[in-house]
Amino acid sequence: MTGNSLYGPLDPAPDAGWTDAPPRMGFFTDTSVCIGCKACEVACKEWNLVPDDGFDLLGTSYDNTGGLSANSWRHVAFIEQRGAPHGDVLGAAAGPQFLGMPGRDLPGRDPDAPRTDFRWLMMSNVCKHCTHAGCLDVCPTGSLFRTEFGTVVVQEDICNGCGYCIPACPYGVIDQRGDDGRAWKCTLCYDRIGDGLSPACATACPTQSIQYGELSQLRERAADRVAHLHGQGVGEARLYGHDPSDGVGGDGAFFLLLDEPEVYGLPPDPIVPTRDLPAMWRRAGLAGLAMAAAVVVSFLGGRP
Amino acid sequence: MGVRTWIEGWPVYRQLTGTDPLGRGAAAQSARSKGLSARTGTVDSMARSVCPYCAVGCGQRIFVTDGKVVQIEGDPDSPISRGRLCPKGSASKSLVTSDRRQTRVRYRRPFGTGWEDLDLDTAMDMIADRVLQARDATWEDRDSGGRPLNRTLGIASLGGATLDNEENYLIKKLFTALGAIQIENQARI
Amino acid sequence: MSRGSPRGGRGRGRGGDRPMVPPAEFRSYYGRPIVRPPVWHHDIAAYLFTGGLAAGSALLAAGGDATGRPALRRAGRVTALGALVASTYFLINDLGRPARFHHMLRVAKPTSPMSMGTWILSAFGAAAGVSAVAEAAPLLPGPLRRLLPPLGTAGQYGAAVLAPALATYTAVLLADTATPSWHAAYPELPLIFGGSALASGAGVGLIAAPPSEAGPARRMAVLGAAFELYGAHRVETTKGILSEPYTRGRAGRWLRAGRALTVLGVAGAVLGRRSRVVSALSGASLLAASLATRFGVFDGGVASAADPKYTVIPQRERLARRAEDGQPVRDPRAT
Amino acid sequence: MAEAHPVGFQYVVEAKNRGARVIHVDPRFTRTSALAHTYVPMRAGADIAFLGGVINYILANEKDFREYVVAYTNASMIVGEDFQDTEDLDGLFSGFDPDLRVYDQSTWQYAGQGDVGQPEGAAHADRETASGLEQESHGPPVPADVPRDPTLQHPRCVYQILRRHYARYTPEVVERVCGVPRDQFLEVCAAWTANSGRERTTALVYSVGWTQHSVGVQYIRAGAIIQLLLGNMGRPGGGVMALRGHASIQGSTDIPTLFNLLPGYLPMPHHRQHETFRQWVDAIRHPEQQGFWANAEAYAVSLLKAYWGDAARPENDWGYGWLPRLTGDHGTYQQVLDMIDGRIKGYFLLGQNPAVGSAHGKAQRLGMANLDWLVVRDLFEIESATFWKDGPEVATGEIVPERCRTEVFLMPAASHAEKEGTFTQTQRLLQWREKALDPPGDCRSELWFFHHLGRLVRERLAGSTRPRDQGILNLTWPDEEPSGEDVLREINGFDVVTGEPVPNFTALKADGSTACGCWIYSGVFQDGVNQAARRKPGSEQDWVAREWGWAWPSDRRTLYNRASADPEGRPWSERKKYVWWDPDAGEWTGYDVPDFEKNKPPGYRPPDGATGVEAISGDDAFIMQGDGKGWLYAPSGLIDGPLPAHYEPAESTVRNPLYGRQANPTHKVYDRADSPINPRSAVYPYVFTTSRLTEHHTAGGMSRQLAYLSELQPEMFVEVSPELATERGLEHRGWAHIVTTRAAIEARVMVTDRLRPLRVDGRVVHQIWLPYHWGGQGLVTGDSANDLIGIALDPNVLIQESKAGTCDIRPGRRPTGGDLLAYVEQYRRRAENNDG
Repeated sequence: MTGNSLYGPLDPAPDAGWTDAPPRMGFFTDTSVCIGCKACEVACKEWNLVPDDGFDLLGTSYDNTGGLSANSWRHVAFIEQRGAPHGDVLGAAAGPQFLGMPGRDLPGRDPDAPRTDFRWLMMSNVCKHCTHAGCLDVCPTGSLFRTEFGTVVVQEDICNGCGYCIPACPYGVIDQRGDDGRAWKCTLCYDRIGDGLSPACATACPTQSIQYGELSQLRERAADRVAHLHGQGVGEARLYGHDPSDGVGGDGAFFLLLDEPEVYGLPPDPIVPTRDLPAMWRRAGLAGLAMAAAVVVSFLGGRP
Repeated sequence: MGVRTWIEGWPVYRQLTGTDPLGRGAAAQSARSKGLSARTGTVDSMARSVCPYCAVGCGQRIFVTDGKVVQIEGDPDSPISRGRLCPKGSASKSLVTSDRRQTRVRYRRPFGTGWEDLDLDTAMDMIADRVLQARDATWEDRDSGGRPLNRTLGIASLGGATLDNEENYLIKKLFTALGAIQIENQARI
Repeated sequence: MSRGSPRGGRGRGRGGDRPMVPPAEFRSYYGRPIVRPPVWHHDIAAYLFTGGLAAGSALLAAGGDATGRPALRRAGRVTALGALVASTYFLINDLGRPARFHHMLRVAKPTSPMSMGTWILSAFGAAAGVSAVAEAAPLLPGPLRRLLPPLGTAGQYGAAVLAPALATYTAVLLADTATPSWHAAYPELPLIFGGSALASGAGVGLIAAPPSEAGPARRMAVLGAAFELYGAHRVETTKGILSEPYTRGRAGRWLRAGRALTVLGVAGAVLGRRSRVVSALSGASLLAASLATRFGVFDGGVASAADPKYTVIPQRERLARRAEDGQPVRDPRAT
Repeated sequence: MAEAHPVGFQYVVEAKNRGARVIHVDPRFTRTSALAHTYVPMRAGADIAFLGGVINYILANEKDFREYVVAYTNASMIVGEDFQDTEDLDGLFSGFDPDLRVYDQSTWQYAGQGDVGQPEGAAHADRETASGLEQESHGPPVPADVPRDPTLQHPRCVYQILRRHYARYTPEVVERVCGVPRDQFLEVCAAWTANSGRERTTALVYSVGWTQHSVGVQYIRAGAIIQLLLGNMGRPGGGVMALRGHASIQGSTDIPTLFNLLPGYLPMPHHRQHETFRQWVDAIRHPEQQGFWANAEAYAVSLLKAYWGDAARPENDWGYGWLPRLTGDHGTYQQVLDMIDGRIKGYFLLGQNPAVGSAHGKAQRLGMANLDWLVVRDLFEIESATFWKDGPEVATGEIVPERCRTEVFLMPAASHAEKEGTFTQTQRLLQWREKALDPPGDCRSELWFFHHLGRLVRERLAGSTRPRDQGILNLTWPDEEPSGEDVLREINGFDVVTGEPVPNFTALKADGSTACGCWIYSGVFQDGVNQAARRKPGSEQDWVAREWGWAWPSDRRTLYNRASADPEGRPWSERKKYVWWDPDAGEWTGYDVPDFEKNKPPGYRPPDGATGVEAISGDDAFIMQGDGKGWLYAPSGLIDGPLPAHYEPAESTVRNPLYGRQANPTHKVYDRADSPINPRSAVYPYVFTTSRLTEHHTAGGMSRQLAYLSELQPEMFVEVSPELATERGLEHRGWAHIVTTRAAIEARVMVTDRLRPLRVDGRVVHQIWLPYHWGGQGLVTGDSANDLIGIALDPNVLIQESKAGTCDIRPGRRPTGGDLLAYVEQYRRRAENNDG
């Protein structure tokens, strides 16, 4: 346990008591080569025996999964987009984003004006395996735990379905399975990586959009990839979740994106809730003292 | 299990005595988690196969335990697919193990309104009889000019693109010898 | 750019496609939530109330006992146990796997308010249980009749010591989430919950005690209500866009009702002190107010998680502030 | 490619990362477009106009790889004086017979060969028997020894004919016909040509939707012409690659379950053309022809020996008399119409689902409902097995179960995991599959089924003396069920005396001493080893990975790789070296097995009068072509012309802007009321095209039954542009129905910018896209897109035009029951009266 146990850069496995921890393992998901084939979703389910997620046509481009859930541990997002991406920090003037529900008022409807600026972004989302994992921190049973690989795993034999992890995740990843009651999410194939195999999704991914490996190496590779793409004129390429000094201490599963995170359904500046836990306990303590004082005053004070 | 083992197995005890005072890692690991391993490592056999969907020909490894397919994944040795599979190839285990698969012969009699059961051998006999009946009923020895035809147009077949070369070979060989020429497959479509 | 309702329902008319005027421009993935709303049912909101009630009642009992007000003691002890039993029921009922309730005691995690709360609740439960059972001592056979009262007293004070923790840890429990409006409210939530607990405990006293013993309960009601109202006001007005969910929809209605009932209860408690009936009604009003406040806070959080704007806009503003301040976009901050 | 062959697409991604430029041309923006540098939307069915434009650009700007073109193509060959082009005849080539709607190809021949013309009626018979398919392994016959002009200046040389033919395919015309803006088109031309030559090659990839047009073969020809002109054939990183869609569809063409072929692209005998064994063999080998086809008699005799063993003897022409004869078109669409007419008694469906997967679904189902018996062998209860109880025609009352006489046997099949055998993938690579476990219950492989069916039939006929039964009784057919390897040995071929496997097809003999089930697969059991089962890890091999599986012919991974070296046998460039002549060793060498005689030097020139292999010159890189050259111009072998010309699809919304001829003058339709084609009419104002989704497979039998795939694309939908949605009042996620003269189907609406209206010939053309995976059985069900499609066939191969049709689209669900028939009929009447 070090000074950064709740926030800040940290190697999480040793901090969680793994004395001879192997290198931290993770995912680098490069959306610039994602073809949206969803092999990751299927391979994950076949390996982890995850139930199907219902047969609903969502009308959100080719995404009929909707998002990560207890029954979808990989989720491929599809964004049909006209207009160049905007880099504005606030996104206030962000370019028009096609939401799959065309209004009648979108510009450029003239067939004589060719649409050259159309983009179809695809991105395979997954649990971030945060350095500071809100879900893990708040789990009251120790079902969620930090593995020796630095990943965050729900132990299905322990979880009692309290549901606390679910709102504690700043990415909205972990979820309760309705008919089962327990919380489920990506395990980064804890059983496979323990045997030296790659996780099922990364094994299947046809274009190596999903890369598995030692996190330190992945971060280097990702930095090179961004530089390469910038050199090819893809200026909008940027990394997300790679930075150990971000609000969750860096993600164990990070991404190369081609637009702002929220376009993909990711929070632009996630912070682990537990960062503020000491302050919260202090506030609770003060409030408790105030209560005690109020009781004392009430019983010992004069008659009103 | 003695009380002592029980106490020592209690994560709170491990929190207090071990390297993980916050109970977020080593102390919280369950015995089941500790014992996890990939099920592909403990199989009875592994067959090297090829994906049955499209024609890219991705290599597959099929893992079998107790007579059941427990995993199908890409064969990393294949220079074609390099271990990767698309969603369909990745779903191959579901394809093979699906409980929706038809595993018994089903028979619909003429003018019937539902399926009936039929023994496999009986079905084979009935099909052989029908092939010969159709062949005899429609046999053509010669054309109007006296040239040999030596065939039947009473039997047709469609399929083969999903089958093995060896199977297609036998199909074509048998049908040709029977004089059946209307043998087609997806390559025409 | 959000365009109002993200997904048209079946058979929706043309009007449904018309974008609502968004309060602020932001982008999202088809309007889907980013953080996940809690899956908890209103069991948990009810637990927030019963937990507070147990704490307030335990304090009432201790105060009453210490100052020689047996009615307050008795009512406090019994209510504390009753509320505790209810709390336990609500907690277990909301579990996906109720049979594994005991897994809560597998670890003791300071990073988990629920883990801490479970231990607090367990200890409190034991203490409050003993003290409530001790109330039945006169009905019991010899040795127990002699042994129980001192144990009950010890339990009573033990419970009272734990009570503030029991009342306020639930505030931390909600705040220690990514649910935007809960987390943003973390400085005030403990005060609201503590105040609400006091008010509900006072409500019990007002209902159960004769006017002669009810003085402290009235004062507790006033002070508790003050904490609660002050805290709620802060939450509803100082959190920028994240105050919004507390003022709208179901959460807004709960909180407004809670405020009205609180004011009513306090007014009744103060002005109707001579009437047992008015006092009891005031007590009931305070209990209802406490319940409404907890439901309001609960629903406000849920609403903030369901709309991505409450995640995106504050985070974007935070990033913009950092950029303006010339800080690195990420500021590493040790605890 | 990313859409339907995602794992193959990894190489495109890798190439892109290494700096390759990716251009995607498609009517609709797909997953492939998403990763391409340039996406070019175009009108479905206008591909030849686009490709012709590229050819024109190459020739007009002299961007061709001249040294390659002169050496390895027939650019310099001089065509006979009587040839007339579409330029002269407003969209027809010379030799057209308006009654039969076929060409007499005599005038298309090279100069001095005019007398080699066809016998009367031959072209018609060729179309009926889809003879174009025979050329999958080799070119059609032409005599060697053709006059040439290596300067390419002779007005009748192929190069100049090409120039004139494509001169009208200007960028402006491309824009007018395809809806592709001129600038974008020129960008593609510039990129393609700049990336071709000595140092660089460009690959052309198509998915077999290209074949599903009434001019499908000419689409591919047009692509091949470009690749030949730019020197991209037979070289690494080049080529024309067909991405086929079924695990062994290549194998089922090589060892065909096709009516007009025998294994190895030998033709099924035609009653008139191939009455005798000698006629048959000579038709294949053309006695005076050069190249490996000259040995066709050895291949043919070896096949008959494989079929009939000892009973195949010289005195009975190796059993040739037992082979059944074609009289015309016996293709799958003809069969279906014959079923409707009651001419076919029994039908086998072997892992195929025509009720959903074939064009004109209603005809498919009505045909099946009029059989005596139907055997369906499949993994699941597919639509083709249940048409009698819940097909769309049951809903409309056209099929009444109590009155439908078809007896149906649904025979459960073994999956790929439950049997051993080889698949041939899209690059002609055979890969052996090991058996993982036994099939469950009554599930059996086709090997089992057909072995036992043959055994049962032979038992019943035992002792028969009827001539018709001798073929089946004399068939080599073991009593015991053979293993997959047993059959593969027979396919490979063996010495009939010793039983030893032959090393490759050059060892096959015409004297009956060898038997071989498929000559082009000969070598797959070389040295008695199952070469298809080779699995040396790719990581332990070079990039050609020759020790993985086995490719036909003779394990050559890239066809015509002699062209990767210059005429003198030196690599065109160090960067692109692949196969070259090693003068010291006196042999061809390189990364691949040379697709050439190993020891024939580049400078070899055949002696006068040489035929067969001896006649192949040292620079005849295209060894299976009759003249050893890559054909820019096809003097024979194609039903619909020696050069690709743009014709409109059989169903089109526009007049052909290029010629007076609207559609391919030779394409095949069945002129009958139950096989109608949409007239060009305002009633059917929109273009539609169909294709696959990544998440599903063909007719859905292997995907809609699986939860993990069904959930990813759970409903039949139709993609329309926002403009069309506005025009027709279509709501995103709402219902719409699509109508042709054959059917109306319904689908959920996906309004998307991935489809866009095009401006074609001065007016706006809206295109609609449909996936074709849905049917009535499975976890997710929906209407079948193939119900919309008509039967208009390419004349060369009899493949239907299912990638371009016309339709109407309307909001809301389609009518049901009898109302549906009336609704479609009312459209038909309006179209006939042309009151759109």
